[in-house]
Amino acid sequence: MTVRGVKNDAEVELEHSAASSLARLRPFVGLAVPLLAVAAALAVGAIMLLALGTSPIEGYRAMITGSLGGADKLADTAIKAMPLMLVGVGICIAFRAGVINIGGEGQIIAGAILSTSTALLVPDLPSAILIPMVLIAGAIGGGIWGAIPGGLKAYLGVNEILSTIMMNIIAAHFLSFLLQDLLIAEGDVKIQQTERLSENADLPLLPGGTRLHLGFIIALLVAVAAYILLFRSTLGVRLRAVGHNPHASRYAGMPVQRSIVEALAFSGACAGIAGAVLVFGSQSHRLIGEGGAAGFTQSAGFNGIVTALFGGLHPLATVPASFLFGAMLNGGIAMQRAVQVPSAMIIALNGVVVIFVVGSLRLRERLQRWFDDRVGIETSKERA
Amino acid sequence: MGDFFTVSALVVTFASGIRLATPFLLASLGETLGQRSGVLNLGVEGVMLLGAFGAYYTVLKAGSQPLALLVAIAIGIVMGLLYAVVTLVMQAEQGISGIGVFLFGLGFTDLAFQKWVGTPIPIARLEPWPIPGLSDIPVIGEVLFQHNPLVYGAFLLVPIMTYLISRTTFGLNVRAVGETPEAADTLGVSVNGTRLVTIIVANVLASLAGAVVALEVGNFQQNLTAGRGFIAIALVYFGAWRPFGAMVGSLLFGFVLALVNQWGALGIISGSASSLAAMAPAVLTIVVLVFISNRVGQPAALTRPFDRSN
Amino acid sequence: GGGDSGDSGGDEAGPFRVAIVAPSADNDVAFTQSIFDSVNRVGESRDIEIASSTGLFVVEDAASALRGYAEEDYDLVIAHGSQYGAPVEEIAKEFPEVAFAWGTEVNTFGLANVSAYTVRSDEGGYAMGAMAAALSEAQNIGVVGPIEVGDAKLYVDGFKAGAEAQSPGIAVNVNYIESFSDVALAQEAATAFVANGADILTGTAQMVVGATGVAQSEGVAWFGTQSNQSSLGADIVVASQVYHWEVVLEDIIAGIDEGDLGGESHLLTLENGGLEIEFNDAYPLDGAIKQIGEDMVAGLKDGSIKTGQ
Amino acid sequence: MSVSTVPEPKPTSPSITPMLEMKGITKRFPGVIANDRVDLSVRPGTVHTLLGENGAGKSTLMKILYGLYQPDEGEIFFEGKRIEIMSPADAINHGIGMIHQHFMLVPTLTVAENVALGLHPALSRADMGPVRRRLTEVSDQYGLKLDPDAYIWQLAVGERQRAEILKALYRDAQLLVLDEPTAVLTPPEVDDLFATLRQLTADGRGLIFISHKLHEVMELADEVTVLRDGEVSGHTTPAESSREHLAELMVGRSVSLTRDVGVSEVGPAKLQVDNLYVRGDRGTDAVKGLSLEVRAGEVVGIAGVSGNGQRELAEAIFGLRPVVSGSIAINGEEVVDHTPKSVRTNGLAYIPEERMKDGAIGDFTVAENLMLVGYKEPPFARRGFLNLEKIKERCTDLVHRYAVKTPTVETPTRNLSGGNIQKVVIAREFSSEAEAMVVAQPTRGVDIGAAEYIHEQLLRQRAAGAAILLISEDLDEIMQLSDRIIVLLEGEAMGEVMRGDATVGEIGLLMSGVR
Ligand SMILES: Nc1ncnc2c1ncn2[C@@H]1O[C@H](COP(=O)(O)OP(=O)(O)OP(=O)(O)O)[C@@H](O)[C@H]1O
Ligand SMILES: Nc1ncnc2c1ncn2[C@@H]1O[C@H](COP(=O)(O)OP(=O)(O)OP(=O)(O)O)[C@@H](O)[C@H]1O
Ligand SMILES: [Mg+2]
Ligand SMILES: [Mg+2]
Repeated sequence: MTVRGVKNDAEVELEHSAASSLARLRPFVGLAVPLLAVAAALAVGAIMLLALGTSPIEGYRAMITGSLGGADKLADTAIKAMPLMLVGVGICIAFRAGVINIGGEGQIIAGAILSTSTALLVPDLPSAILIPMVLIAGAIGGGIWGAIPGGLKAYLGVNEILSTIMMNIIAAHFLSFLLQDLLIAEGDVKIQQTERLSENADLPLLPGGTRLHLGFIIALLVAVAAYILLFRSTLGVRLRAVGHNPHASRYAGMPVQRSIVEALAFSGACAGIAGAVLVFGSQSHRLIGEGGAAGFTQSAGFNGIVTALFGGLHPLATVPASFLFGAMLNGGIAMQRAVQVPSAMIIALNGVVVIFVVGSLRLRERLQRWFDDRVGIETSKERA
Repeated sequence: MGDFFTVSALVVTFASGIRLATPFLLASLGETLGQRSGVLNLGVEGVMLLGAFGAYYTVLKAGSQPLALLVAIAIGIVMGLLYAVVTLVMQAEQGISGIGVFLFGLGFTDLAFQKWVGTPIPIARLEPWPIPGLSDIPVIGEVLFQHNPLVYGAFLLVPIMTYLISRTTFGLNVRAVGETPEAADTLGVSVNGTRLVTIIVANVLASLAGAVVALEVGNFQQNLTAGRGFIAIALVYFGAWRPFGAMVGSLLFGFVLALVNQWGALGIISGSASSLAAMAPAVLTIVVLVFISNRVGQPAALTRPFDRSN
Repeated sequence: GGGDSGDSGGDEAGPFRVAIVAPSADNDVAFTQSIFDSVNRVGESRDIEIASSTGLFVVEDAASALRGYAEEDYDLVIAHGSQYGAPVEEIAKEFPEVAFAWGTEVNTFGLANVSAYTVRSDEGGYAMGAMAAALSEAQNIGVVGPIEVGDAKLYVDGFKAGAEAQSPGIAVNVNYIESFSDVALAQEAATAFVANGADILTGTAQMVVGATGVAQSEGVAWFGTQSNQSSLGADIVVASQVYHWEVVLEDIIAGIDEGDLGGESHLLTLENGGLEIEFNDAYPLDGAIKQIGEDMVAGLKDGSIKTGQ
Repeated sequence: MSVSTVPEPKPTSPSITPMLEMKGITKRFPGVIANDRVDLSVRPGTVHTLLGENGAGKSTLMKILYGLYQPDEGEIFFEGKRIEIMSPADAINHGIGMIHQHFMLVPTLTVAENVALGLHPALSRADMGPVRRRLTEVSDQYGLKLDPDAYIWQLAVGERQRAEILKALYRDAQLLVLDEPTAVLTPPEVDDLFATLRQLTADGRGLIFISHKLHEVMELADEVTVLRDGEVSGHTTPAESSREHLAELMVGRSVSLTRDVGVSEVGPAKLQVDNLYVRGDRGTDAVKGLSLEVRAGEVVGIAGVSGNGQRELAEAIFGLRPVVSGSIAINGEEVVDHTPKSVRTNGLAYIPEERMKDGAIGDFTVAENLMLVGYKEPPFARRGFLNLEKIKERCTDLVHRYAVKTPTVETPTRNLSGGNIQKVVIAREFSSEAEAMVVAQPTRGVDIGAAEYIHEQLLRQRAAGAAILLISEDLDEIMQLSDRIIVLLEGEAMGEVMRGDATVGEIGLLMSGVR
């Protein structure tokens, strides 16, 4: 390092101690900046609430108690966080491998379709076999739905942003087709939903008397697995290398094209598991297509991207990030109920939070780099 | 069950295809310019919704369609400035802030509609302006020259945008800034200034695209644009970052939608088959892309913020 | 307050508290608006306090809202969406002292605190289909549908049957556009029908505002359903089939007043007045055609006419 | 100091009044003082050379002059007046031009369009006609031949450089900064460039010239300023100095500029290329019927002007480019499934010429880059999982053995200087124990201290019995290190000479097609 003391020793000493105490603030910055951004966004939301003629204080109080006040609420928040976490973790894998996966929605649907079909085909298998089977089926469904745009990108040069958006549309219509035809429940009123699926496939509730179910453990395990995959396995080295610099990866003897397919397949598999969890962990225990804009996916395919970026594309940091967004979504429903604002308000607020948080990330990065440079001074001084 | 291969059915289909293509075209032309300068805006859908609501509300209250377009333009400018602050000043990840804009637009327009309008009250729809002479040509006249002025305007923008990008100094700056912003900077071209302009134009066109939907429908509903903004972005890639390519993509998408629709109307497809048919535009887009190699064309600095000190 | 089940609403001085959870907006001129209009009509004759959570197309979110209202001891919690069945079943079990109403369905899960309600939308559809067939000079009618399921399918099938009963051989083309919300596509569907010679249009779900716009500018007659759609085009709306859920709600509320929280399944029909064909006074409908409609309604009421559903 | 109103004395007698003076320039980056009270003055009609190791602060000083960075302290005087340069536009307006170390050209635009950038108001028609005409004038005047309508991506490196110079001359730059312009040029191209530069000084323009090549400095410079660790460590002229002296000023110790290569024992053939045909990017044959053989313990040099098939040859050998016909054998076995992976498995290593693009991953840590090839081998990984302890051990060892200057092995590689990134690549490839290796442009853009080190390592590999194919446009490097030299012209071998059998001149002749 090209560092020399142009200052006198006292100055250096001063700077040194100031630097080391500043450096201690570094982890704090990583958390504080996005949290401040959320606070700023909520302030904008408060203005909107005032404009609607409701009390922001009351609204936000309902939001907080509705998402964090008590074991039941926390459990509901965790339930909301699950699909975000699963999709987000998958997004970490894809983005780190340099692939922009906008196809979470479609991959959730594909996972849900395949896992539902599995449960419909072999409903009588014991839980210990059926539950892993439907989860794996979900992963396979989502994985295939990710691998297709992956293959198109790797071997045919089709831009993945484009193809994953198209794959979302295709999946949504395919689901609608199945729920009018092959998978629709018998009944007088034709509702776009399947039969109540086999009880053997219900994700069991976790002890504690809340509605929190096995899906939560699965989401956490997937996050840990993705962390190990990315940072502790040779495959992870390859995927990240390809993401950062495909040229150098090719020169190093790595199969670049295959890596792209694998990354999107893994990413899709995580979303596919989310699809299975959304079906078998739901209170309806069936696959429902509401024909609405987001349907049963709860828009997790999109929100998961935001969550992953919020977590700095780190699978483990995506876990708390999902919680934050889960709390916001869940609290939003409570707020809607408490102060009687339309649900549109929550969607708009969600958008504002996304904009503020993403806008703050660069600031966080800069501040962190600034802290790192302080530490850099320190290390080089120590070496000298 | 009707017969599709009659002249009148084909005329209906093609004319409808052109109408359906118009919002795609406007939005994708704007996004093409934006991306050529290196800025991705995934928020097109949100801005479309805002433009749609603004135009609808203006006609509802003031009864003027020209004024509605001005309002849509103003909304586009405001959203453009906002997006510029987020992406140029704060240097936020462009794709994600776009999703934020989408969510905001989706929620806010619904909120505003419920609060200020309440129930979908019809407004005057855009009237077709048949072009004298040309509109009388059999078949072709009916397909091409009996549309509302915004349709003509959108298609007229294709050569204008092409000229702007490839023949003006501004276009030169845009291309340079989207490809190698550092090089443009060293020659005194303002990277963020250029991007600011393209962002505003892109947002204005997205907002107008939404206005077209609202004024053609003559009404408003929650999520009026129904995902058209996302398709428009896809069409930019489809068109390999060229205005003409965006037009081909928009027309293709519009025609396939119209075709599926026409077949539905004639009873050629019915029941659950119509959900399979609804996939057609998306499937076709992917299939076409497999055959068109559009590797070339993506601006090298797309989504990369510019910062001189880096 | 549902402390002891006997007096949960009636005798107390305060208003009767109703909570509504519904998938789309309360002003959609369609399904969701119909329940709000009906509750408001109930409110004309007694003191009612309404809370609502709308736009909850995600079932899990609706569940969350339902549970919240149950916890807050509402006198009646209405789950207005057939997809909300599973959460209603589960939450109703948890809160046996809260009354729930669920529609559109017939199943009460055998729970004493759940009322189910649904509507024979095919009946009104049948009567309007007959009128439409009589009105159509071109003998060509276009129907814009969302997705071929549920209430929408019931209405469309009834409409078609009515039209064909009135004039066999008439062309009734149905286009399900695969979306509840794509207004522009509904508009193009209507445009295609008109271009192909249809002189009468109908349709169901919230995206029909796209189709009514076309009907208005093309001067083509429109038949509405779910809510009174005269506001969408004073010149072209002939009649609307309107859901009067208050017929059911009054029953349910009367029961609650007496301590009976539910357990029954209710049906809106022409016969019990829950379904009504409301004519648009501004539309100059030929008396003979109106008579056809009224005859059909009478026949459906006394059972001499069947819709085929 | 007065503004000179009288015309500058021309042509060759340099004015005494400096056109540029930079005084006490200090620039700090977080954790680094890149420039420390640097003084620099340039007289019109002269070449002022800046010398210094990688990271000494040369580019930073020039970026300050061009308005890309703002100095923390210090003043700039131009033609006698104190000026503030807030942006490149200011610099251009003052008549300062800069050829950047990394080309600042838009590849998808034509030469004329690149030149025209920023010249005209945004809302005008981009009329290339006048630009093209003036451009032709300027290029004729300085012998910088270039098609104004060619796209930059179509141009060879030397031509791109000409485009860069034309950009500055078109704007009539009076002071021209050239940051390592020769790093990527072939000897004939360097000669052409120097001719142009002399013409520029003859016109009374001032030049600041940065290079790591001492013989160029001796040839071209009127004055030399040497930077070390951000500070001026010496100021001299070629007449008063020597290459050895300059090297010492730069590095702070004496550097041996000649190498004793010694003899090594030659073994069996490790890399054989037989009648090889390869196509270039434009679909024409880039390598035509080339045959060669590299034996264990031998360095075979490929000399030639760039663009004569060197890159295609290297890429074909390494499985990065399809072979049209002919064969390639490694360790006596013909390579069948020809991918970089299989080639590496067969025992070939590769040091690509573009280290940042092809050799290393900037966002990876030094350790990750060092393991980019061997990460899957035990003991660094078992059953697909990494052993981070072992990896760290190994990388720390490599960093020490190859003298890579980095704070830790966990430092992102992009924070290293170019020379040190090159060392990382070399450490990785040389430590892979491959029996044969292709080494392309190993010291391009690297300072003399690092170059010395890299050459030593290369010879050590040779001594250990490796077969090395050395591709370089630096004839000195080729002549010094190679046991045999093959001259490549238009994809064909013009001839093969043994060490010591030919002079630079003779090889230069071969390179230009004279047998
Ligand atoms: N943008 C920057 N941010 C932080 N530090 C920088 C930046 N640019 C340069 N530096 C630091 O300044 C020092 C001088 O860098 P500079 O680019 O001026 O070196 P140089 O003499 O041009 O080297 P080379 O011969 O490699 O081109 C480097 O050691 C580097 O650490
Ligand atoms: N953004 C940055 N942050 C920190 N250091 C930087 C940055 N950009 C450049 N540098 C430093 O500037 C110095 C020179 O950078 P430059 O880009 O000139 O290197 P190069 O040309 O690739 O390598 P070489 O040293 O071979 O000339 C390096 O030491 C590098 O570490
Ligand atoms: Mg430099
Ligand atoms: Mg350098």
